Amino acid sequence: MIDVISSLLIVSGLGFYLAGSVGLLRLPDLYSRLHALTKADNLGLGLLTAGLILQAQDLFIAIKLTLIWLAVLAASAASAHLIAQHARRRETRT
Amino acid sequence: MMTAQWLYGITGCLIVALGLRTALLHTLLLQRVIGINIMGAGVFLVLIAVAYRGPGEAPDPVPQALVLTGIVVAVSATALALALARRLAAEPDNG
Amino acid sequence: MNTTAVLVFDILLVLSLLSLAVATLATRDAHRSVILFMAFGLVLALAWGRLMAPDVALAEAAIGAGLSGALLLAAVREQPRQTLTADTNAVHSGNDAGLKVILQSVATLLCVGLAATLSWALAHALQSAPSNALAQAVQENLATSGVSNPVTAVLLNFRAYDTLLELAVLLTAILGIFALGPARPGYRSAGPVFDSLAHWLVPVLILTAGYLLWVGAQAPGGAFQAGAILAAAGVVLQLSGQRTLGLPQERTLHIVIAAGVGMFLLVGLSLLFLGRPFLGYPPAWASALILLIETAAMLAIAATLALAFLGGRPQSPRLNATGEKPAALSTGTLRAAMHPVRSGTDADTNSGYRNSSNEQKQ
Amino acid sequence: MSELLSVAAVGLMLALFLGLLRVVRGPDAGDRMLAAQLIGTAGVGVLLVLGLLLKQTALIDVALVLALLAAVAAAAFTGKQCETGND
Repeated sequence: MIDVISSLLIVSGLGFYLAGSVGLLRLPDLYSRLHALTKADNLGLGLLTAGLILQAQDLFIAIKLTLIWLAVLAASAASAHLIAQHARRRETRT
Repeated sequence: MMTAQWLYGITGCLIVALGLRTALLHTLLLQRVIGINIMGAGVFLVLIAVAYRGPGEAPDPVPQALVLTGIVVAVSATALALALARRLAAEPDNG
Repeated sequence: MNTTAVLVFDILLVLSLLSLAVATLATRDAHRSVILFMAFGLVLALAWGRLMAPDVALAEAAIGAGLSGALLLAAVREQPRQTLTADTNAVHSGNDAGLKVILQSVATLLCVGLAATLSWALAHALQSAPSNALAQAVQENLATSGVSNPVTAVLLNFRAYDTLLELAVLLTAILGIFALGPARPGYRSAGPVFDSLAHWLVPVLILTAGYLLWVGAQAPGGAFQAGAILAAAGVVLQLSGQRTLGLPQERTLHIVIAAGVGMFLLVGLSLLFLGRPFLGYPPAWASALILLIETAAMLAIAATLALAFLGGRPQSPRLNATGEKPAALSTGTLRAAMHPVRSGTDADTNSGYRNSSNEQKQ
Repeated sequence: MSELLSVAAVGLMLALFLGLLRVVRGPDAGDRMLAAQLIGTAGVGVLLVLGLLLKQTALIDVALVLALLAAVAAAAFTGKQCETGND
């Protein structure tokens, strides 16, 4: 049972990852790419870590996986903002 | 199992050649520094491929320690090279 | 484990590495090249993980994907693109086009030859039965080395000389950087989001460094990885407008930079004095001595790499004391500092002087 | 289960590879940096899966370091130097 849930989580996480990549490639400009990427990516990693936590028998590993997800969440929110800000600065300058 | 060794090892050889070519021929100073860095990465790849013993097997720790040393030396050499480039650009004759 | 899946994975990884290497080297835009190089470092860290080298992967993730990218970005950003990057052209422009083509093809041929020779050596190494003599020697002596992570055992016990000399290389590099000129101008905060990022990132980096240093005895980790991550914390502090990187000043700083080599020599010479071979730890003390050396080495590596990010000798606090905010040194002032005599003739330098003296008055 | 994990590793690697195309293609520095962030997150995923697949728990630490240093890289990318003045 746990295996099934975990597999489902991992597969759906993978789906979000691929959606993010396709979005990054197909969307027309930086700002829309930003939006596709950061949403899909965080959710993808979230679902993936959730699936992996069910697999890991170790509590310590489970805690570490959660921490990694939280770190990526905070970091990518901030860096997406910073990249957008950077692009905007350059746009207004020219 | 040993295909992995070949795959990564040959890639390392190619990357060494690519990096060296840039380090020798490129006209931009910064690109040369990056070229040397990439060449180093190729060497590391060869060494780690040789140390690899297959999945689940303990790899040879000696080349791994060598590569670890190499990475840190490479970054300090890069920093020195960048400082040299900066000084070079600040010289009025070259700036 | 599915062998086809593993093969596909390997091929994708190798292709990523090769295409990133080509793209990094082919572009003529330095800024683009640096970003591609950072991506290359990231993928390389995955390759180390795949090839069962987690110690190396940790160092690559910290240095290849982060620190050297930051160093290169700072170098690119500092000056208008042409000045830093153009002009090794002068070397080539004297020759006519024909000679240039010959030179290029000779160099390319040389590189192809090198790749072929390397591949031949690799084939030789892989086809002969893997010589496990060294690996076995490590395995047999691991119990007396004081640590249970074989890579740490090699670095800090069996081949401690190498590591001592590596730290000496780091020390030489930072002294060279100091000798080349003053540090580049500092940064100012890029807004509240940046600040809040720095607020949690710096403590987490420091905590991670401590964890990796401690865990290095039994599991992948150790002084190099920890030092690099600590240096990354220093870089973030510097980017958010802290001039001092949270480092001590002047004399204490010099002690920290020399701490790695110093602690190594101290331990080695004391052992020599006690009648042991140089750096031949007594098994009972080995793990404590290794931890001692690693802690000093971590601090030295972190200070060295963080200072390397400054790109020169840190300004003495006297310079900053006159202005209310950290003195903004333009490239002009850098030149002026380097050529006090010639500065009068150079219009660019003059304006640099004026700018900075205006700032001091305000 | 390890079947699924190895397929997941390949899928993540594919996502990473697609991101690479954007890094190489650009066109803007921001686009490249954004794609480098994607490579970072995909890399974290790959390392976590590999860690379980190869039974190397240390790769989880590598993933943590990679995630943190990707943030450092983004900070270095956007850092403002004093001399660039008032923009």
